[in-house]
Amino acid sequence: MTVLSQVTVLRRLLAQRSAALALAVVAGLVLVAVAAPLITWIAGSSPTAFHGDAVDPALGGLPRGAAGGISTRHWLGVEPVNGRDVLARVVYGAQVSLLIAVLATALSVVLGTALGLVAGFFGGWVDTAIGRTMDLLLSFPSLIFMIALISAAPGVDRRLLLVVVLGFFGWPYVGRIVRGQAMVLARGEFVAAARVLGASRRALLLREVLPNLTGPVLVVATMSIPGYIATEAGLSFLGVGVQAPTPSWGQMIATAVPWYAADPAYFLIPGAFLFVTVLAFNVLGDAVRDALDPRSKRR
Amino acid sequence: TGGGAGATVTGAAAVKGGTLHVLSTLDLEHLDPARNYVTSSQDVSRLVYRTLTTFAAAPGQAGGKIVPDLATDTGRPSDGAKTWTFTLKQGVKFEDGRPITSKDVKYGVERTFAAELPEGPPYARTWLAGGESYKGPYKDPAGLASIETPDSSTVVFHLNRPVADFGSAASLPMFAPVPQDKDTGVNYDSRPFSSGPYKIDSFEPKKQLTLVRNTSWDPATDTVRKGLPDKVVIDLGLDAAVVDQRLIAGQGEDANAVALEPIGPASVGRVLNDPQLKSRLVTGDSINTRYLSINTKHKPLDDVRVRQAIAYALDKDALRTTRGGPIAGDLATSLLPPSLGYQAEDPYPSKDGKGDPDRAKALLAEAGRASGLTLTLDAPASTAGKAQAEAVQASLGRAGITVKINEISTSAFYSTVGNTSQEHDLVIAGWSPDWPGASTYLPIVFDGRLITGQGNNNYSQYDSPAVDAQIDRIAAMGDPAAAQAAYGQLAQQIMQDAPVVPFLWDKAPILVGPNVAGAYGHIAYVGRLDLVSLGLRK
Amino acid sequence: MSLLEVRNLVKRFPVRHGLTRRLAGHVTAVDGVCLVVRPGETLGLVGESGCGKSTVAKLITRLERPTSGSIQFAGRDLAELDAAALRPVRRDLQMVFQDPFSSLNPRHTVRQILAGPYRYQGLEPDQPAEELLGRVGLRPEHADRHPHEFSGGQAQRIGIARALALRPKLVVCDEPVSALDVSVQAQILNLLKDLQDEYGLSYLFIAHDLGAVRQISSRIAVMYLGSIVETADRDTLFAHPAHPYTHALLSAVPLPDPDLEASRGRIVLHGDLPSPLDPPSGCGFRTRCPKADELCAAERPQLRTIAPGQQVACHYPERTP
Amino acid sequence: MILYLLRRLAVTTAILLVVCAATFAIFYLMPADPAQGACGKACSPERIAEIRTTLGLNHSPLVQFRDYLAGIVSGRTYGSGAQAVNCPFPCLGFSFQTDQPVWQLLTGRLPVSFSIAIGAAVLWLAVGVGAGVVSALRRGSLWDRAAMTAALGGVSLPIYFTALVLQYLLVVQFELLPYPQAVPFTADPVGWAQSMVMPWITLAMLYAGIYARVTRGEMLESLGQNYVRTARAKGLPEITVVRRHALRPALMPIVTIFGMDLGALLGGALITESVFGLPGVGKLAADAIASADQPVILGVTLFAAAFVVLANLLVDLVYAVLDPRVRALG
Amino acid sequence: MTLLTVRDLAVEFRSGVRAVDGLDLDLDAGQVLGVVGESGSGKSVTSLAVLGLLRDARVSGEIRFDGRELTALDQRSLRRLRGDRIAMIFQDPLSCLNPYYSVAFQIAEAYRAHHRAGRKQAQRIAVRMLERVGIPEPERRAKAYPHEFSGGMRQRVMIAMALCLEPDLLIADEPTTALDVTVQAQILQLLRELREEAGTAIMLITHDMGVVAGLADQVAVMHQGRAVERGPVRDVFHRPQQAYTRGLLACVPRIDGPLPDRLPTLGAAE
Ligand SMILES: Nc1ncnc2c1ncn2[C@@H]1O[C@H](COP(=O)(O)OP(=O)(O)OP(=O)(O)O)[C@@H](O)[C@H]1O
Ligand SMILES: Nc1ncnc2c1ncn2[C@@H]1O[C@H](COP(=O)(O)OP(=O)(O)OP(=O)(O)O)[C@@H](O)[C@H]1O
Ligand SMILES: [Mg+2]
Ligand SMILES: [Mg+2]
Repeated sequence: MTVLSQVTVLRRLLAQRSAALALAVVAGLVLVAVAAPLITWIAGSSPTAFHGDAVDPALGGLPRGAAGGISTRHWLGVEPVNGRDVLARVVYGAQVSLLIAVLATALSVVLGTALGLVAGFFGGWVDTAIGRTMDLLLSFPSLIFMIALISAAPGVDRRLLLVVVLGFFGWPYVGRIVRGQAMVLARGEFVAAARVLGASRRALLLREVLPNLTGPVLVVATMSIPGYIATEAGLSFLGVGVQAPTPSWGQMIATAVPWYAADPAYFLIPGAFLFVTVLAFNVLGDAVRDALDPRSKRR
Repeated sequence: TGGGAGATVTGAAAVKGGTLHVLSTLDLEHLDPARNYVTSSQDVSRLVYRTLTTFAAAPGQAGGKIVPDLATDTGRPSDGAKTWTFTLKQGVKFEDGRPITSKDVKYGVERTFAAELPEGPPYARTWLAGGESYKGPYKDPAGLASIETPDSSTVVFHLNRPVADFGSAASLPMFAPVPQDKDTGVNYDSRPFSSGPYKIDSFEPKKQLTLVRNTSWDPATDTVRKGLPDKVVIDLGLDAAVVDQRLIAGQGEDANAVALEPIGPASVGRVLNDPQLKSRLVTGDSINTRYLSINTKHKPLDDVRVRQAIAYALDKDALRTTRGGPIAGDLATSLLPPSLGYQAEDPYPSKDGKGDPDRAKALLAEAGRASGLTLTLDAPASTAGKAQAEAVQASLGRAGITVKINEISTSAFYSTVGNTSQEHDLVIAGWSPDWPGASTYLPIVFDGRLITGQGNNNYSQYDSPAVDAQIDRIAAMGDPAAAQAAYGQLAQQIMQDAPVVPFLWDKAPILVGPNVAGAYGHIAYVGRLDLVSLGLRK
Repeated sequence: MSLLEVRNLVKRFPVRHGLTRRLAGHVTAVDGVCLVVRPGETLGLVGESGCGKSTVAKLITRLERPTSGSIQFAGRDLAELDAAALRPVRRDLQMVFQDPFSSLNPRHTVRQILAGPYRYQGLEPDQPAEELLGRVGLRPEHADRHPHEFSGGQAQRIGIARALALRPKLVVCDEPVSALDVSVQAQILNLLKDLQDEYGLSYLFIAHDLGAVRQISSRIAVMYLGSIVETADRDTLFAHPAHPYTHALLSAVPLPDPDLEASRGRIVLHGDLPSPLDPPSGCGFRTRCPKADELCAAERPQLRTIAPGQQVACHYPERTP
Repeated sequence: MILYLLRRLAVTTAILLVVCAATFAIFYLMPADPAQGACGKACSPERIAEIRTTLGLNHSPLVQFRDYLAGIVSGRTYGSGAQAVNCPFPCLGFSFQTDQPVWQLLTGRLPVSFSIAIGAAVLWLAVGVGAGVVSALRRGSLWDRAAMTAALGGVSLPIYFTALVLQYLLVVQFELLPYPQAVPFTADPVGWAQSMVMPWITLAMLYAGIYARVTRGEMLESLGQNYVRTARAKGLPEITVVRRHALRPALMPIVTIFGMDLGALLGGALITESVFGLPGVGKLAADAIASADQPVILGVTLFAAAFVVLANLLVDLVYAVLDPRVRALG
Repeated sequence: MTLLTVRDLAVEFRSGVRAVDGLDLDLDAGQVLGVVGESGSGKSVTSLAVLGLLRDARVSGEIRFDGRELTALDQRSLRRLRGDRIAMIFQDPLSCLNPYYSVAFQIAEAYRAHHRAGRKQAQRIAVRMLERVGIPEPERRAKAYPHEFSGGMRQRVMIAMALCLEPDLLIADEPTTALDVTVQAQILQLLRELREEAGTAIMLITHDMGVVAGLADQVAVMHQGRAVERGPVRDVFHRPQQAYTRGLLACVPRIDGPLPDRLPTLGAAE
């Protein structure tokens, strides 16, 4: 097994045009999310302010003007009924969606790596116990379960709850991969070599095995971020997302659903953002995997 | 648009026959007469079973009139309205052809006492003499002595207090006859025995209810129901947007369809902009009033000035827009809607109902709350609930009141806010009386003595001895007209204390298919179509 | 006087199979091995694939726990010690692995790899990485590279440098040249020999290549199906193999000389190494042995001395001429 | 083999037991009190207490759990006396909402979920695996790049987004299809198919994307195997080489994920069914959660989990049949 | 008679690696040509080039087999040639057999690719071939799967597969490298017998000088993609002309002859 240095990986990554583009999109999104206050300041809007004059109550609150009320004041139009600025909500929504996805990924990666590492390295009953737990969690109808769990826990900050629930149901996916890798690595001769030198188990785990997991873990992390973004949106869609008036993309799409025929722009705009983000992360995930895989030759 | 005025759709009149489709976003919660206590189910069940009295089949306020149904009249009070006697019509039959007797009516009322069938109205339990200790026919087969059946067509109710509008109460499904040998307990819900023009052919909860003609029903005994279609198919649990879209398209079988529920805000624009569609929109009046409840037990909401500030600040127009704009109803200025025959000045006026944040701020300053305050609003986690909560949040925000939204899953909403220890500062609520009139409204919602730890309906926890005394005084009145006037004054009295801020008197804009005739909104079914009058043109 | 003395070493592995992961039995990978390594000498251990050579190496270095038997090393029985007690012993007992790449942590630099021995022993490094590299013929500037930047031979040199860092007495080499190209094999064999001369090391040198074993060993043990079938001085073994298996093994090695190849008599054994899951009764070699008879099936031959410095486990050893 | 099956079934049962216990535990967190919900707007504390007794909510959670489990294995009787209701095996209780036996609700919903899952599976297998194979064979070609871009797009499209866009285009805009409705196949095959087309496409977009990517990867892997080279060296026609020697091994991992995916879908396609308003098991779950109908939530969760674990078991058995290495040792 | 002539063969991969670079080889019918060389010298690439099995590579030069120029043939004609006239066995017999099919099926498959034969008939031929390569109980073992065979037996199966069509040329790429010496001796013996019985020409690729010495008539020593030395086996072994060949012969430790203190090494230290 050969390992590529960080520089090589980055170079290989950027050499793929799609990956470079995806990286740019992701970076742009992060920037947008971080700079949300600035952007809304420039655009002169706020994610929560109602603009009753931008909608027509007589028509059930349909935005005035074409394409969901796109105008110089509201660059991406306004929400029907309350006239909130869609751009402001989309950029603040990016903040929420990305934050939840990244934190949930962090949680599942930490849990998954720790438990997968221990299971794969030690084997035996530890492995059996952790492995069974993972099987169990994987056979949970997790979507039903997540909805039931979230709707059952009132009063808790939904964002926190989403992170915890997503991370909790997500770690077995990381754990499985890490476990497999750790199992292979634990049998590797360099681990035997460290043992012969008298290394303690802790040292074997942390110094010898763990550094070799960064590649696969990086790949699953990149791959799971879009999954979490989509799941968070899905949960919001099913009514257990972040609480109003906090915007998230899923929650925006969910409120736009009844309007999909009357005001398609309202539905398409957050949907497009969601799609592009998930796509960019997926492309990036693929690219990271390819770049880390020494076997893969550039086509 | 007045109630039912724009309702008569031009074109050929209804003929007998055909299959009427009803598209519903809801599920029919309970069809069992003992458990049937939501207006949508009552609207549907009127096709299936008859009650002692019922509402007139007419648009507008005329629909609020109580008329005889199974009984020959609307009940004969005696003993100072403590005893009520009903006589059944001759020739009324169940679906199997057997005659309906007074025993069947008595048994039907007794069933509402059973703990297994808990959801129904409380009137029998609270009003009938000896009702406190009676456990229903399953545990107590001897029956309730205060319901007498001297002969097979006479039923006499002995009450523990005078009840002037018992005749109106007798229109509730709980006064429908149930033959004891057909009672299947909790399973009766899925197949109540028919006494009306239709019987249940099949019922899959949350999917579909199919009604077919009941040949034992004799139209001669029924002045209310037309019974025109041969078959009524009610699709349940549909998506609201899909129902709207299907009726807008109105194609195929959907030409013979009506919606059970009002159109959603998202469809309003489309319908109003199209004269063709607009002609198929029936806007019915409703007796429902929506209001924001303010918890008077919480600080600083115990200060009437703070509550009045909220009343001034609330943007009723924005709230109405979340429900579809002007078509969804009129901005409420008082507790009692015009559809119940009331008119009143708004004690907290603002231009176009958009609220008056300046007045609100002034009142807050007066109350020593110039720096603002933070309140928590309990809202159901439904689309409409969230939209309304956000509108409340935005409009009170203008007066410096920060509102935090506590989303509660729809199923838990009423049990949570009805629990005085779990309820927060503000609740978006509303009330429809059980029959037109204020007697099943103000006394239930504002009587401080009825506040209970659980299952509370007085979300403002408003407890005013003066109001309680008024309630008792009005209840004892024998003259309905005087009582009505007195309730009007009581409402104004309550408004001064601002325990709730009424914001909308509902109207129900409902789409009907191009081939459906006889559609009008019925006031007692909160503006939904009166299903018994519908028919197909061809 | 011996540095390492292994007696009756046995190792069984449970074997699970198939969908059910049911216990299919036990593999007796090492079945009563006895070995002696003296200070400064190289004991070569040869045998076919799967006969248990690596398992012996792992048992001696205590990467595996023996099922039974004793491993006397520098006056202690390693078979008995736990991880903590083993740690100081490991300074004297090191190992070189077969695959030069997989035995080096790909995420570490050479410097980190060479610091490992001190770190894991809790010692201050007394020889900088550059010095260790110099000893195995690598340049100091190699210290900051990662393993994948080296060729197989160079990587194996790093593995050897690591094993030598703690100045051990015995180095167990498990097929250190098998994965290397012919030309590189020679370099590593030379290096091992040079280091032995320089530091007075002892080697247990495991290989299946008889030529390499002959080149480096002073004594040779031949293993078959988990047991030692013959031990002899190098020259004795090649000149006068006593066990029929040793004999066949030697005759199977092709000689790089067309004339010799054409003229030489061959013993071609039938069949393969029996499965250690289901070993034959009596002598393990009897299923392929041209001399086998009932005795071989009934009774397992013990290792016995038939000539000075030559022990064999066979009922019918070849006669020394 | 019998022993193995028994052991697997035991593990399966254990998993379901834990799922059951966890779901049960959630109920005690739930804010909705079913008794209060049932009591409606005219409620008194005494009445709530009475209802609690009827619903068996007055027992300790542990006792309720025990009774529930007992009901699954041997049926149980609710209430007593004249009103006693017998709930035959396998008893998952009665819906708080509709009083119907949960088991009957679930089985009643199955045809719809099956129609959706199986139709979609056929579609995505055909499209996904087909596209993956062609892509692998023409690695780097225009087709490959186009197919993989499309697959990535499919994977990245949230289901409800696809569903609504489809519905907007096919139903609202161009009126090519009616709104999906639950039409039994036996009653009206054409109507059934028309209603199912959009759910099929919606799910297939996602899964075909996943399968195309997996298939391509597995095919590339197996095409690089030495035995494929051997097959070519034998002079086999390329089509045989691909079909027999590359595709078959590549299908093995696909069988695994297919089993899992299908198992999960048979237990209800929550979002798809909700968006299209089709009354399958997933919609049942969504509705039950929205109305806090606890027996139904519990039933659906168990049901869905059972499909997943059974699919797992089945996949393992199929593996044993298809892979001689596992078969021989089984 | 010359069966195979390779002239100025060059193979360049898309990555730019020139694995074979100006190679010349000659092989007469019924003869054994040993091709030796270090790892990476281009031996396997050469064999694949002869069969036309290289993908992603530019092949130039001449490969003339039995009078026909292979580089000019289309895939169809090449496919007919493969297996039928030129057969090949590879180094790692396990990975070269498809684990999903029985060994007899895989042998029969080769036969049926070139002959019109029913399943039954092909199966019978497969069993006969298994018997011929020395698999005991061929009837029973025919139904077995590759994983149920030991390494040596798998290589016998490969050989059976290669020989069932009685090819003119067998290319054996490191046929014994993965095997133990005793098993290697068995396989070499088998190849020797086959060559005598069927007169098949063999191109024997290996890095083991001993194997070449024991089996080949001619030898070509490859280094960096070309044959640095070619000739009859005796000449090359006894009188190597090139320093490279001499080094290759000397650096391998032997089990006979004098024991040098240090082994000579090839070229400078790496
Ligand atoms: N951890 C283990 N579990 C089960 N069996 C094992 C294990 N390790 C080794 N074996 C078995 O023990 C036997 C001896 O294995 P070992 O690796 O010691 O052989 P070896 O002589 O080193 O072979 P090679 O020359 O191929 O390296 C083999 O049959 C092997 O399958
Ligand atoms: N598909 C390929 N793409 C690019 N380079 C390749 C490819 N196959 C082989 N090579 C390169 O061609 C050269 C010759 O490889 P080849 O496999 O012929 O060597 P070999 O002599 O058979 O070596 P070995 O003894 O290790 O089998 C090597 O440098 C190798 O890296
Ligand atoms: Mg080994
Ligand atoms: Mg090669």
